[in-house]
Amino acid sequence: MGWIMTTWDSLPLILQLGIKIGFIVGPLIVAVAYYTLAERKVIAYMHVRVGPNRVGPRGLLQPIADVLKLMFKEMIIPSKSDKYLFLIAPVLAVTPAFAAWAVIPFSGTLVLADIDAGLLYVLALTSMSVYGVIIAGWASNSKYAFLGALRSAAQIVAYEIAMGFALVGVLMVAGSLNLNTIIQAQSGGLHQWFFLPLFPLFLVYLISGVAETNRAPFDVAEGESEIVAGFHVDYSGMGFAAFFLAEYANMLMISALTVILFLGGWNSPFDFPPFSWLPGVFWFLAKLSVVAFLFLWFRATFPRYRYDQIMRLGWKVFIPVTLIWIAVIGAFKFFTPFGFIFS
Amino acid sequence: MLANYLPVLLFLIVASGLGVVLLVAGKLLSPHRPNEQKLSPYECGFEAFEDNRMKFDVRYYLVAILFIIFDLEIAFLFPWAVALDDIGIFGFLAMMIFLLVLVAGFIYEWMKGALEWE
Amino acid sequence: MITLSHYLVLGAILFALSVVGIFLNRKNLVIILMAIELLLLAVNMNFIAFSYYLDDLAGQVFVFFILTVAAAEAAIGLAILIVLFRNRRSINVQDLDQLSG
Amino acid sequence: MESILFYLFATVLVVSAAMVVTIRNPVKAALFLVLSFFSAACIWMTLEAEFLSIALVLVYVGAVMVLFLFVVMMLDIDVESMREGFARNLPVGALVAGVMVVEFAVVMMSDRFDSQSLPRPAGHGPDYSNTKELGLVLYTDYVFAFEVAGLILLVAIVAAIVLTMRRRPNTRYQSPSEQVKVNKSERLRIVSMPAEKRLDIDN
Repeated sequence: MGWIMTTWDSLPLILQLGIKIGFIVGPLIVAVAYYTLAERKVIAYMHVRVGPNRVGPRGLLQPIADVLKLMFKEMIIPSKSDKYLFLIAPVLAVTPAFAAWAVIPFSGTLVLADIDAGLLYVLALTSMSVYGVIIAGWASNSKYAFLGALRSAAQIVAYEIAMGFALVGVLMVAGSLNLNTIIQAQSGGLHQWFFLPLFPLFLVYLISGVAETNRAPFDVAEGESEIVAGFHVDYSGMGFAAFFLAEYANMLMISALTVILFLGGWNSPFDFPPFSWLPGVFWFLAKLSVVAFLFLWFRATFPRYRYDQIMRLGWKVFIPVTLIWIAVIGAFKFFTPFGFIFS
Repeated sequence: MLANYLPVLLFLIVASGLGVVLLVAGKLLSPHRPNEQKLSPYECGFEAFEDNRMKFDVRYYLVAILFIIFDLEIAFLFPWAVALDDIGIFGFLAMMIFLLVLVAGFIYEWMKGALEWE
Repeated sequence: MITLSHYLVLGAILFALSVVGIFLNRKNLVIILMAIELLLLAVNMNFIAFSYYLDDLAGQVFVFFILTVAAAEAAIGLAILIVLFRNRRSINVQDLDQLSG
Repeated sequence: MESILFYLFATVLVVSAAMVVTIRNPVKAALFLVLSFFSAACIWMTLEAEFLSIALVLVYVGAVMVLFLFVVMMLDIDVESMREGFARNLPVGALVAGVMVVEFAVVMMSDRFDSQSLPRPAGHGPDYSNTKELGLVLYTDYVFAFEVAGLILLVAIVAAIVLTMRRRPNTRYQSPSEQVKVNKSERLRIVSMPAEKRLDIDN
């Protein structure tokens, strides 16, 4: 084993970081691919169907077949589109969806960049994901695409505010923007996790996360019954695949953040054996899978919201709820003896 | 402090590189047989009716404008929440006054119907 | 070695570029608003650089307020622009002469 | 390392800023402005203004430029008429810019700011929290300015609504929730009518 460590230490820093990044991005792409399979299987079983079962044993090779298919499909660039922007848009969609994983702590020590302003960085990247959508919609020069992009942008924007306010609540309790510090503040078992004292914010964050990623029941931006497929209607082949990748990577990222901020991150739910024997990575991934499963469950269960209902929920319900809860947390902290609930 | 951000910068480069690689791979591997019908913008098989830069509901602008204001509010709340334990009741009350002013604006929006979406 | 002068000159170049931008695009209100944002960015660059080299957080606080005011300015500026476009079908600065006597 | 990063970001910043003011298409100008904000944020990060750097991306790239893009994408602006005089003024403009930069540079390259009199600080340790330090002064020493900023934001909200909200009196709005909630009794009226007499065709 010793020689591995010495070789590792002798590598230049950039190369070390590059390898670490590869170990995050590689599994992430595989996870995204199998998440799409999981989605189809889960929804199929909920509909009492079988789902994909032809490619490989039990359909397990289906994502690979999908990738190969998309790779060999022609990439059509519509004649009236703006060529450069049309090609830049998928890149702009993928970049923030993946770059946010740089600061996600998989366990107490397993984090690529332990930056102080981790949460702020994630929020800033989330706000950049709107560019892929707007530019795709505009560059396609098609009415469906543009309409879908506008709807999607207005929706993302509305829910981002609710999301930001919900994060403020977490910060007030944890007292730090660093994701690892936030997780450490939740150590000690299930009852210490933030979803209990911050329950309204937890719900707001989870639902806003679904809306941010344009998933069902908030998927009016795609709205295949009205505007065909929304902002990426004119994309085909790998252009489409990039948007697909970005959407699912974003869902996994929102799940990871929900786990970190409200469900204790890599902490085990009970602070005694055998639970505390299991490594933090296991708990993190297990919780992440549960939240990611919720996304699929929502899609199978809920009918699509109407657009005016979506906007009302974002502006008129979530923003007041989060603002009131922020005031409640502060008031409890400073004016009542029950401040310990929020610390 | 800065050393912490080097991996972030690299990750940003790798992530955008990933997007470029995807597109380049698609471009290299896929066939390229354009024709006029295929390249026309999608409009359910019709010829495109009119220009796409149509007039849009002013609400989209209004939502974007209100978003700017609220985003700034969030930007002000972040350092406050982090420093809350040190700035104490004074800091808390300062922020409550700030929020009260903005809630007044929020109520104004609500009453004016700027948040309705018909 | 990057000294304070480097940042200040960078700020100066940005400032000059945006002033010239206003000068060249003096009919296009949108570009003028963008150039103003760039102008304020140049000023902020100087503040941040001074704040770092003098180790004084006041510069950063000031930048925060400039960002706030500039964002509010952009919001109102664009609102005016939308109203102007709705009434005049143009965003040419020369059409903004209704108030002249 | 710092020099490389500085020159890299500074070049991107200056080039994209130049594109903002010269490019023909306003949508692309807005996108170049996004790029210049982003590279400015990177430069601020090298100056340890961690919070402001990310806040610049959050507020400007994430919000202000989205509004700019909405506006330039949706208004169909006659670009050509806007650009008359552009080529004519370009030499003068370039001259003015050059003179300005030279004048600034003469002042700013003075030895007051060089590495002897103001050496680059060593930088803070990994535990330094720029956000927290900012929070500690912002809500105590600068509390008055902070409240005034709140008032400015209030003014912006009110102004935006007053300027852009307009209910056209003769436009008919749809209220989907009322449509959904409608009862049979509101839409359907059952009237009892006497049965019609049979027409005798033979007559």
